[in-house]
Amino acid sequence: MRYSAKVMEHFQNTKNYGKIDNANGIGKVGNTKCGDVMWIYLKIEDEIISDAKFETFGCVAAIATSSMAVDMIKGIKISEALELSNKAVTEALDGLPKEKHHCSVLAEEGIQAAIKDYYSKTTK
Amino acid sequence: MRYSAKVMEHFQNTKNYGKIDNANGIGKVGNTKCGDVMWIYLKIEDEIISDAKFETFGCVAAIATSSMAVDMIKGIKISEALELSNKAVTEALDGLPKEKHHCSVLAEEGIQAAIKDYYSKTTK
Amino acid sequence: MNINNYFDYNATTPTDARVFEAMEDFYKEKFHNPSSFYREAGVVANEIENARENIAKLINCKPDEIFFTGSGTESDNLAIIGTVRKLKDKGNHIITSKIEHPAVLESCKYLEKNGFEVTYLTVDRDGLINLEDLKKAIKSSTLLISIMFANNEIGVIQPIKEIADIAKNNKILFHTDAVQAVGKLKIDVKDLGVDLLSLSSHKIYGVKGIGVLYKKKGLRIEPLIFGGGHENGLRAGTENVAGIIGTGKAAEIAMEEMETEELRIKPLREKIIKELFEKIPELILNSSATNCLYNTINISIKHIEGEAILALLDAHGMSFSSGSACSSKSLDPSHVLLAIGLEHAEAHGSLRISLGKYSTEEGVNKLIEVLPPVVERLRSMSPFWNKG
Amino acid sequence: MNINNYFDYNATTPTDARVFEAMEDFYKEKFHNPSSFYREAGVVANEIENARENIAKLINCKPDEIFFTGSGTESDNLAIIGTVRKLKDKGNHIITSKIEHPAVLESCKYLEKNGFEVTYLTVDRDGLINLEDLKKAIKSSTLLISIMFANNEIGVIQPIKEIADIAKNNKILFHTDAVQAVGKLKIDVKDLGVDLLSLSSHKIYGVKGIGVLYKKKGLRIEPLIFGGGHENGLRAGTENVAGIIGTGKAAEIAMEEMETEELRIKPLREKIIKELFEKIPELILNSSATNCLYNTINISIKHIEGEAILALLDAHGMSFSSGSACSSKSLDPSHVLLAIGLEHAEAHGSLRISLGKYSTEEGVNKLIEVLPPVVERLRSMSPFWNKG
Ligand SMILES: Cc1ncc(COP(=O)(O)O)c(C=O)c1O
Ligand SMILES: Cc1ncc(COP(=O)(O)O)c(C=O)c1O
Repeated sequence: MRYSAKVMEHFQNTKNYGKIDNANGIGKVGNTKCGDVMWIYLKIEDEIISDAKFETFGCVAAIATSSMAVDMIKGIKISEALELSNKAVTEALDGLPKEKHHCSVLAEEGIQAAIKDYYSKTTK
Repeated sequence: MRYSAKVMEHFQNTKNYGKIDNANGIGKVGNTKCGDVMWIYLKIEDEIISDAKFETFGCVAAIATSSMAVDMIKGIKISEALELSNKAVTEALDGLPKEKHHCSVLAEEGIQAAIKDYYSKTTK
Repeated sequence: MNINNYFDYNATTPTDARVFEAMEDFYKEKFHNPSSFYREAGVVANEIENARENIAKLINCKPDEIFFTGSGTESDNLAIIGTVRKLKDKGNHIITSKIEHPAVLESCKYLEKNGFEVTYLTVDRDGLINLEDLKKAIKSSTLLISIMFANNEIGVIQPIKEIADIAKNNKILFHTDAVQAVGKLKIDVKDLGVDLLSLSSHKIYGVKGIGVLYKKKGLRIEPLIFGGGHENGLRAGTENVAGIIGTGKAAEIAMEEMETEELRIKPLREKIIKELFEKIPELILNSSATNCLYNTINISIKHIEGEAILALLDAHGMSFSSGSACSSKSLDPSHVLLAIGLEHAEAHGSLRISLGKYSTEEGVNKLIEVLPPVVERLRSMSPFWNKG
Repeated sequence: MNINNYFDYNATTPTDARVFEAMEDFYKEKFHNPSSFYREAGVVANEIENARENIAKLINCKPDEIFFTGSGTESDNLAIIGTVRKLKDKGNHIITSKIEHPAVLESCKYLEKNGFEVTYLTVDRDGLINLEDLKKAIKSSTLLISIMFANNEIGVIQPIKEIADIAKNNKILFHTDAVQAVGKLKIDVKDLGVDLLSLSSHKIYGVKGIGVLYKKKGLRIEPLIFGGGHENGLRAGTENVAGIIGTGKAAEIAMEEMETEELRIKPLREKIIKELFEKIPELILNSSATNCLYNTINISIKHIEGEAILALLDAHGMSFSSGSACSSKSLDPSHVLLAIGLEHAEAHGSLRISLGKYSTEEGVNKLIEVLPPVVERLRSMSPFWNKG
C-alpha cells in the first residue's frame, strides 16, 4: 500500500469532520478541478482554538491531512496554529507519497485561511 | 520437423554415395558459397545408366535430393534420365521446405551435367 | 483475497487455470527456442502455430494475419506508428477519438511531435463518435483512422462496421483497439472490414506480456523492433513461447464460453445498476445504456472523490477502479469522462465496476451492501453534500 | 528429451525450477494489475520492485536504473534507436561491430535508412575489435558506440572497460549487448562505466519474453512504445508481472551460483575441445582460446555442412546449433564466422556447442562418442573429403 498506516488510520477513523455550527473562522481552499477541496471550521475563544473540524472533498491523503491537521491545532493558541507547517502534518502522518504533497499544503492553507477569516470577522 | 519422413529416411539411410571408379559421366554443380555442392557419377552402358552415385557437400535436403535423384535414374535410359525434373525428385521425397527448393534444382542440374560430360567424352 | 470481491476485470483478468496448465510445460520440458533446428524446437514452433490458429479463429482471420507482441499497448503502437511511418510519403494525417486508451493517444502525440497531424474526434454523452464528424475530418492526407472497439472505462461500443466502411470508401486504413472487446463480443474482422486490430492476452484470462496484432494480409507496415526475422519480420525477439501458448488457450476458451458468460454476467450488471440507483441518491450513470459492454458499469457518485471510495472499498477487500486523478498519475481526472461531458468533480468521483468470469451473485450482493454506507460516510465529510 | 543432451544454452536456457515456482502465484492469486489502487495490486507492484532490485544487484546498479522490456532484442533496439533519436540534433553517427547480434545490426540498418550513419568495426581472428580502429572511427557526429559484451556464436569477450573509457573520453554514450555475458560473467556496470546494457531473461534460466535494459541514471532516451507511464515512462504496456518476478529470481540465483557453475563447466568445455580435436581431424577452433565465454565452443568441421551435422546429432537426441546458412533463414552462413575470416565452406560447416547448468559429464561423454562417427559418415559423402 502506498499510504502509511498512520494515513490509513486517520482516513478510516477520522472523527473531526463536519460543520461547527457556531464557528467563528472558516477557511475554504482547493478546487474541484484538481480534485481536492477542504473547508476548515474553527471555534476560537480567547485566542485558543477550542474546536476544529473539517469537510473535505478529496482523496485519502486530502482527508487524512485534514483530519490530522485539525487534530493538531485543537486546543492550541492561534499563534501556534499559524506556525503549523505542511511538513509537520506530513511527518505526523509518517509521510505521504510524493504526488500527494499538495494535500498537506492544502491543509496548511486551509487553517491559515480559517484564521484569517476569524481575524477579518473579529477586527471588523 | 520441417522435413518429410521420406527426406529424413533418404538422408539417414542413403547408400548411393561415393565415387564410381570407372564412371564415364561426372557432373559437378553448386558452390561452397551457397553451401551446396553435388558431384554426380554415372556409369553408362548402351545408353543405360547402369550405376549412379553422388558426393554431396550440403544440407539435409541436398543430400536427400542427391540420393533420391540417383536412385531414380539407376537402370533407366539416358533419354529418360534427361527428363527427370526437380519436381519429380521433390515429389518422390514428399516435398521439400520452400527455402530448400534450390537443392532439387541442383540435383536435376547435376544429372544433366553428368550426362553432358558423358556425351562430351564419347562423342570426342 | 476473495475473487468474489474483484470488480476490476477491465484492468486485468486472472489467468484461467486451463491456460496456466497449457503453459506449464513450456517452462519445463518444452523450453526450446522455436527458431532452433532440432526436433524439440520444431515441436515448440508448431505449438506456436496452433496458438496462432486459435486466435485467428476467435476473430475470423487467417493464422498468418496474427502477430504476437509484448502487450496490447505494443500492438496499438505497432499498428499506428508502423502504418503511418510506412505510408509517410503518401500523407501525414491520422484520425482518432478523444476517448482512446493512452496506448493510442500517446502514440498519436508522439507522431504529432514528428511531423504528423492528428484529429481527435469528440464524442457524445454516451461516448459515441459522430460518423458525420468522421467523414468531415478526412483529408487527402489522411493515412489512418484508429477508433477503439469498446472503451475500457465506460464500455461504450463504437459502430465499427460503419467506420470501416467510411475508411474503405475513402481508401484509408482502419485500426481498432479491440483490447476490451475481444473475448466479450463476437468479432469477425472480415465481416467488419478492419485492416488492423489490437488485442491483449491479460484481458481475456490469458497472461500479461502478450499482445496480438491482426494485420490484414498484404498490408505492409514498419516494425518497431528489429532483429532476427521473428513474427514474419514484424516483431523481432525470441518469442514468449509460454505466453503465446497461454494466449492461444485463452482464445480457445473464449470461443467456447463467451456466449454463456454474457448470459450469466448481464443480469448481474443489471442488478448492480438497479440496486445502487435505488439505494444511493445523486448518482450519474456514465456507461451508455444502449451501446455498452455487458460487463462494464461506470457511475459518478456526486460530492465525493474516487480514490477515497476505492480506499474504503479496499478496506472491505473489494477491488474497483476510478477515473479520479488521484488513482492515476496525472492531475486531471479521466480524459474519457471529461470527453463525455462530466464536470471535473463528477469525473473525480467516478467508480468503474467491471465484471467477469468469476463474478458471482454473492460478490454482487456484498457490493450492494457495502457501497451505500461507504458513500454515506464520505459524503458526511464532504463540504458539497447537503446533510440537511 | 534428455537434458544431458542439450548443448544449446546460448540459444535458450530452461527455466530454473525455482524461477517457475516463484512465478506460479502471479498467474493465480496475485494476478492483479500493479497499476491498480487496491492492496493486492500494491503487493504485486512491490514484488516487481524486489525483482528490479535483484537484477540491479547482479550488475551493480541502482534499481531505478533497471527497465523491463519484452526481450533482449527490444532492449537492444530501445538502447540504440532510443538514444540516437533523442540525440539526433547533436549528430548522426553510430559505431558498432560486424559481429553483433541481429538485434543490434538490424536496428543500425534501420537507422541507416533514416538518416543515420553507421561504422561497422571489423574484428580479428579471435573476434576482437581493435581499439585503435575504434578510436579512428570516432567523429564529431558520433552519438553512440554499441559493442557486445560476449558473442553468442563464438563466445569472444570484448574489452568492455577499455571501450567504455574511450567512449567517455570522447563524450560518446556506450551501449553493450550483454545478453550472453550476464549470468556467466561477473559484471559491474559502475566499474566498467557503461551507459546502457541489455540482457535477456531466457538466457539466464529465466523466461522468454522479458528483456532488461540498464540505463544510467540521468541519461534520457526516447521510448519505442508509448502509452501509460509504465517503467517510468520508458516502456508503456501492462507489465509481464510473472515474467518480471521470474527474472528477478533468476538474477538472484545467478548471483549465488555463477561462480561455482563456472568451475563446474570449464573442465567440461576443456574436455570436449581436447577430445574432439584428438578424435576428429581437420577441425578449426573458432572460439577464441584466450577471451572466450567458459561455456561456448565453436568449431568448423571441414568438408561437411552444418545442418547435416545438426540433423544427424538430432537423430541421436542431441541439440546443437550451427552457423550454416541452412540452419538460419538467409543464404549466407554466419556473419560472425565470415567476419573472423572463415571461408564460406568452413562457416557452413560450423558447430556451436554451448554448455550450461544441466550439462553433465555423461552428456559430454555421449557427445564425444557420437560426433566422430557422424562426421565420418558425412565426410564419406563429401566430394571434398579425401577418403584416400
Ligand atoms: C482499450 C485498451 N487498449 C489498450 C490497452 C493496453 O493493453 P496492455 O495492458 O496489454 O498494454 C488496454 C489495457 O490496459 C485497454 O483497456
Ligand atoms: C548476443 C545476443 N543479443 C541479443 C539477443 C536477443 O535476445 P532475445 O532472444 O531475448 O530477443 C540474443 C539472443 O538471441 C543474443 O545472443
